[in-house]
Amino acid sequence: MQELIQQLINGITWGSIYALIALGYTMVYGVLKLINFAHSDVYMVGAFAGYYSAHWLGIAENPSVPKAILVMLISMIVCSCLGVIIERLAYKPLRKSSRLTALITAIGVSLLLENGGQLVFGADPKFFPQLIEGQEIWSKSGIVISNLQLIALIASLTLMGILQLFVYKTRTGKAMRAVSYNIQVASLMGISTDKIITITFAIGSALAGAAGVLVGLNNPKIDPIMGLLPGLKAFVAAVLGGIGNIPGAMLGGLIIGVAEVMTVGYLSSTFRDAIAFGILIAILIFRPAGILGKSTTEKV
Amino acid sequence: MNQLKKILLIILFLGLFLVLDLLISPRMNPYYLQILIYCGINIILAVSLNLINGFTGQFSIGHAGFMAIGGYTSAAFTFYLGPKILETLFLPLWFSKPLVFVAGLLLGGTLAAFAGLLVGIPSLRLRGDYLAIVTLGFGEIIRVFILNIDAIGGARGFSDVPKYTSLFWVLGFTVLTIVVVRNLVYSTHGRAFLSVREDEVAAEAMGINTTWYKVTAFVIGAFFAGIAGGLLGHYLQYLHTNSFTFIKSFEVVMMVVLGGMGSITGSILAAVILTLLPEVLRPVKDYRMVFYSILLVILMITRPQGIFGVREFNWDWLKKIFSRKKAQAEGA
Amino acid sequence: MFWQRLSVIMAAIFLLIFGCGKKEDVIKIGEFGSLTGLTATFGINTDRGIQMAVEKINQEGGLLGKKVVVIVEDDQGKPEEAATAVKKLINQDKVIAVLGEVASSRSLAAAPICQEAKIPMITPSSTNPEVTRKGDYIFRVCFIDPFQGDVMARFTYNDLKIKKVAILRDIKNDYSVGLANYFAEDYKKLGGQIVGDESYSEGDIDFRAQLTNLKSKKAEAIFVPGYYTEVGLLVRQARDLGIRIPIIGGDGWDSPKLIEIGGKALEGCYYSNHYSPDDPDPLVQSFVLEFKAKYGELPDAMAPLGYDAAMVLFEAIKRAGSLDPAKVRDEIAKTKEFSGIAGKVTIDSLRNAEKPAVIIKIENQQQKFVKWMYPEKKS
Amino acid sequence: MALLELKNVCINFGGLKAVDKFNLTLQKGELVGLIGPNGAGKTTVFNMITGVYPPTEGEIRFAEKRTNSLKPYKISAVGISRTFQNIRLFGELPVIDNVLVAFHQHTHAGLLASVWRSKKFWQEEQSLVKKATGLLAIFGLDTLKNEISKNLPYGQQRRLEIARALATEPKLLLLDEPAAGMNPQETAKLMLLIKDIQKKFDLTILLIEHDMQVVMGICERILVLDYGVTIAEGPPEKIKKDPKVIEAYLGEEIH
Amino acid sequence: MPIENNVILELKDVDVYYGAIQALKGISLSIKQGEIVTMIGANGAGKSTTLNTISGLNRPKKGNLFFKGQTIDRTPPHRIVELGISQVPEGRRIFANLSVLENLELGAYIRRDRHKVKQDLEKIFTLFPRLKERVKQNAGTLSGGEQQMLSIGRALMSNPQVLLLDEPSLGLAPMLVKSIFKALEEINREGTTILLVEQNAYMALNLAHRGYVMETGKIVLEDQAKNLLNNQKVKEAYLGG
Repeated sequence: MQELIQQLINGITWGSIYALIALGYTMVYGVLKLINFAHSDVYMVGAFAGYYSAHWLGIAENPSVPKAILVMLISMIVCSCLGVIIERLAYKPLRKSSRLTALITAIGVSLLLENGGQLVFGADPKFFPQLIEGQEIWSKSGIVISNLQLIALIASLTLMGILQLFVYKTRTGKAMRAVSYNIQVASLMGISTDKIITITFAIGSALAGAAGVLVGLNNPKIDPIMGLLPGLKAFVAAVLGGIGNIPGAMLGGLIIGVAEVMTVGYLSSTFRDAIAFGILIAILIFRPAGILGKSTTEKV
Repeated sequence: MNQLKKILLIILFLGLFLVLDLLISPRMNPYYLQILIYCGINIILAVSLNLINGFTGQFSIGHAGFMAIGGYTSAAFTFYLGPKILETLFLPLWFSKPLVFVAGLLLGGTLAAFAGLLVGIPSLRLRGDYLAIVTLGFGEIIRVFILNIDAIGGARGFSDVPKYTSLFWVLGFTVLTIVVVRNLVYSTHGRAFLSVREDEVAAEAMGINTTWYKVTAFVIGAFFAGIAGGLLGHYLQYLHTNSFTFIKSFEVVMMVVLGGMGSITGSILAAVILTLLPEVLRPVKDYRMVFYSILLVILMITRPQGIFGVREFNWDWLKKIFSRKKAQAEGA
Repeated sequence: MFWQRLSVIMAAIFLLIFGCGKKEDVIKIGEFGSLTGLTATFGINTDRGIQMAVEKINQEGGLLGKKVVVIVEDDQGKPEEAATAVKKLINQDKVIAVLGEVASSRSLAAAPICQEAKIPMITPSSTNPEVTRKGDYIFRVCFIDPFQGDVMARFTYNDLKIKKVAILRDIKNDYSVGLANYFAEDYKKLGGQIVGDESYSEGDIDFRAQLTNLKSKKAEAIFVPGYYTEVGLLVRQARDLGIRIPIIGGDGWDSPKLIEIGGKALEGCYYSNHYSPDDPDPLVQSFVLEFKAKYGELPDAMAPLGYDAAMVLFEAIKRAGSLDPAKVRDEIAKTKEFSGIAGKVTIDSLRNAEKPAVIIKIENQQQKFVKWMYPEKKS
Repeated sequence: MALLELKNVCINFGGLKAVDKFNLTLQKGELVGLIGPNGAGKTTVFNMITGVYPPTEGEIRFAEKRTNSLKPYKISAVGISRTFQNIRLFGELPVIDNVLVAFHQHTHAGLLASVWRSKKFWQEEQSLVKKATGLLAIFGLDTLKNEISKNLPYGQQRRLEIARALATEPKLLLLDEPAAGMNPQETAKLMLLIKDIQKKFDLTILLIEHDMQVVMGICERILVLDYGVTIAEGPPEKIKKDPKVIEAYLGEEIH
Repeated sequence: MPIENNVILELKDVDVYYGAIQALKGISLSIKQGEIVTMIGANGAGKSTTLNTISGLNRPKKGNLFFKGQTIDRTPPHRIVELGISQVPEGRRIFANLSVLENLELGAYIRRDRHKVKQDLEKIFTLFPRLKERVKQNAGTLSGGEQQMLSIGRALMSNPQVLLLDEPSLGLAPMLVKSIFKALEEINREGTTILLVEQNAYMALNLAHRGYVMETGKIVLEDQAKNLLNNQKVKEAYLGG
């Protein structure tokens, strides 16, 4: 029993990271209908931004919580700049092209970031500085929860909450929803759609940056291709929850995280990478719009 | 053209390939030969994927999975059953070995086609990106399963696969793939594939069983991907799941998109370009893959419809371009 | 417009290729490795070792009066790319010998090509026994999985007196799977008990699920035959979950990164290795110092093995007094008691390196030499 | 004998009743108009007849056979063909291929025969092209047969859609706003054409149209639909005067 | 361009293409301040294309557009709204996943004068009282007529000088159409210029001051609305003979 609870805790921690990355996917997809494959590499850059900023600022040597937050903010800023640059240089020229073209371009950008990352950061894994000392905050009858796990969950829930508020309460958020509903009609409201798309990329990428730092805190090994598989699974999580849906992405991420951990725990780790896709296929066949997504029928 | 002439033509071509093989293979720099063979394999992959993505308008990024199934199945056949068959068949080896090889390839292709059927079924309900992600997932699941089968090497990889692939076979199957896909596309069935791409609802209303055609596209595409896998395995004499990651699938999709969705000649050209590009870029060393990805992005931005768009390369077209240039030159 | 631009790029690339092809009287050695891709770190570190060997030999005046040039090709960690790289090295660059790869999967794709071309190939660190079975031109300078598995089994059972071990292997890695199998086999033969067998995949960063499972198995130690890229993190997470038993592993652990990532969590862990960086042997010490001066960090296991592979080849060329691949091959096969950085290398009849393993314990975040283990003649 | 019969057909979209208890009987050889304001459910009726949306309730019979749950391509096979309100041609394909696609139900070449390009295949292919060209000629499109269909002007696209629908060799043809986007001259020509093909191909036609000139001019009988409910039915003369129709659709008064 | 007799919006010889298809062939029209102008014509005649070109969604290949004498042929859609042209798109196109209030707020996206926005909101609620009752409701759950009201209200929230309407009667019961047209009349009375695209030619011409008749991308007739109502050709083609 305690094993099950422990696995559940492990899964939720892991899933909250997926959820954060999934949020970025879901936002960009919601607005542009583009699977931004480069998003997973933005997450990688986020981890490295955290790594370097922590070292430059000397935070790595004497950590504290406010400093950790500072590092996270820096990483989020770096990532949003990167996201905006990617959008401007690679995706904007393709706004009117087919979605497949945009997708291939996204893959190209992703490859570029991965290979460029190997050149710039080096191919070997780096140790992410422990900005917050890891501690057990709960240890009873074999169940252990560390403060870092809790931080990952709280941070991602908080960021999701802020995002939800932003999207539902602010003027820009409303504009964002309008653009995602119909880009043309949104422009008829006087919304500068290009600006909104830029903001979307900035926010989505910032969340990926936060995810990068959170991963670094929990699993302090970072390398230039760390984004590859988590990125893919995060997209799966976004689809699972219902793409374009913020709580959906969160839910999808948590489900994938828990499912993976349970698969490893009770089945076999070899199926870890298969389970996410397995769930996805099952969900899409029975509920193509995802768990929280609304299905739409095509008009004939 | 009557049947006899057609058969003669085929024999003629096979003879030509054989002569080419015997003539070229021993003389050619083996490095170039290998690139040539990779080009052939990639052409098979790109053209067969084009049937799914370009002509039928489905969106698959799981081609590497089909390739893996074909590669592993045919290798398992020639490795485990091959020797036994060779023993029991009282035929000269020069005859029975190719027989075993072709049997293996066809078996691999068939199993891949069966996987294609399985993957094709979700395509009935899913469209676009969703389908893409599902095919990608299928590809990864296939890889994970192969990793768990010890008899075909699992994580160690499948070594000691007999070396059957030669230029002859690669040429033969490349041409076969091109001919089959081309002939299919320019037939009543091809128009059905295209109509599914253009407008599913209208196609269905015009009496096209879109379901059947979508699944068929997957099955045929997967079959040839399986053959390509078999050719690769019997060339390298070694198979490892690392050769069949989703990155390989991406590469094939890139070939199709770069060449132009729905252009066979485009796919062929793009397959050759994308096979050569990393080789050409070898001198830049560490920057190789960086250049490769930058070039890819630039290509997509400057020519989003692919090199050929939906058109096929043909001489009239070339003539037109040249005459236009000439006219321009004369005008200037 | 587009085609013009493309042709300019193509022309530039062509110039690059042919412009560099100046003829010089040098000895060309080929190297292929994963300089990019998932396992780039291994390829890069091997390359560093090889480059140091080449530098050293050229400082000493080269071989047979000629300078040695090593041509490096990247295989992106893909078997089929490895095959292309080796084909190119042999046929395009006309190298007389090939060094590489770390991963057995790539070595296995390349070995038949070298064998067919009759060009000697030395793999620095492919431990799968299958590799050298590909033919008489294929060698290795590391020990093979069965030996290392046997060493760790014996050490765990006899020296640590541990009778119950759980295994956690990297399922996507042939090295790890092989080593785990050989370890389990020998350990059971000795009388030990394998109480759990879990796995992870190369590139994973979360191992809590497997560890949570193993925790309940009442093992006295966990055998993790993986690479340091995962092990450091894995051990850390084990400690987070309250697993305090020793964790043991193989040569894949060897890297300064291991301790950087694993930190205090690694206290009391053991692994087998080819050498120990704090081996007082001046050869080792000068290598470590030189490496650090050149690359700014301590070498991992890949670097010394790359260095050794190159050195074994150079020695063989020296002895052969010729660049004829066949003669070089014969001399490589005759290598005896070659003092490498990673232990004394003797090439046996199966073209594998016979060499002892060293057991290292991690104490106060330092690697500490424990003992040498020698091959045991098996019946 | 009734060719097509719809009995109390209903369909719901997310709780909204788009068509409610719709009844329709078409005799063989009739030309019937279906009119009503936009959004009244006319196209939905077409979609139910052609199997795009199966009705939630009620029954559809074609030539005495129940077709409720048949897939669209099967319905096409039993002899119902249609055009679309917002033109759904195979835009990237040449004009002639659009027609050739629609012959599909009547082709016999298997996959293998197509690949092998047997003699039979070529013969069939040639006869299909001939047939298609002939069909296009009726619509004055034969000279444009190699044009990419999306590049045709609106009016020609509409006509091509009808030609394509005819290629399936239907007994019943459903035309969804065939005159939309045409100028009055074109519309007049189209009316003649519709009459013409009805005779030539022995068709029964059900027609949705906004252009009253067309509807009143060629339809023998008219059904008026509003909010998914039939509000009037009868010959054009009667419909023109029906107060309910005037209120719902034609405008308060007719000058 | 000088502003001649208070022309607020002018199109001169505008050509628009969709790919290879020419949708507009030399369209010229002008609308004076305070007018209600209607464009009638069959589906596909180019009426919506004309509106979308004015709104900046389509770029003319040839010709010019002027708003208060200023060229706007290269102005992006959101700038056009800021200039004071607002469109009620065909098929209502309300943001179905947003609430009624949010839809209206988005209409006022460009405005910073919060106080005035609030007043305008109240104005719209007096114009369409039905909307006030459903202010918190998801716009997707509204009936067709309510959605149309919302769509018009949303466009008015940007406080436009010119209001473009694309088939506001589409799919609406006659009663509702009547009340919407009444609202349009009122909107116009308060000073907003209206360009109305309609299929319900009878109602449109009754409301408008002037009208244009479009056929296959061209303007074939232009006259006072009353004259058009009595024009025999128009009667035959669009008024049900």
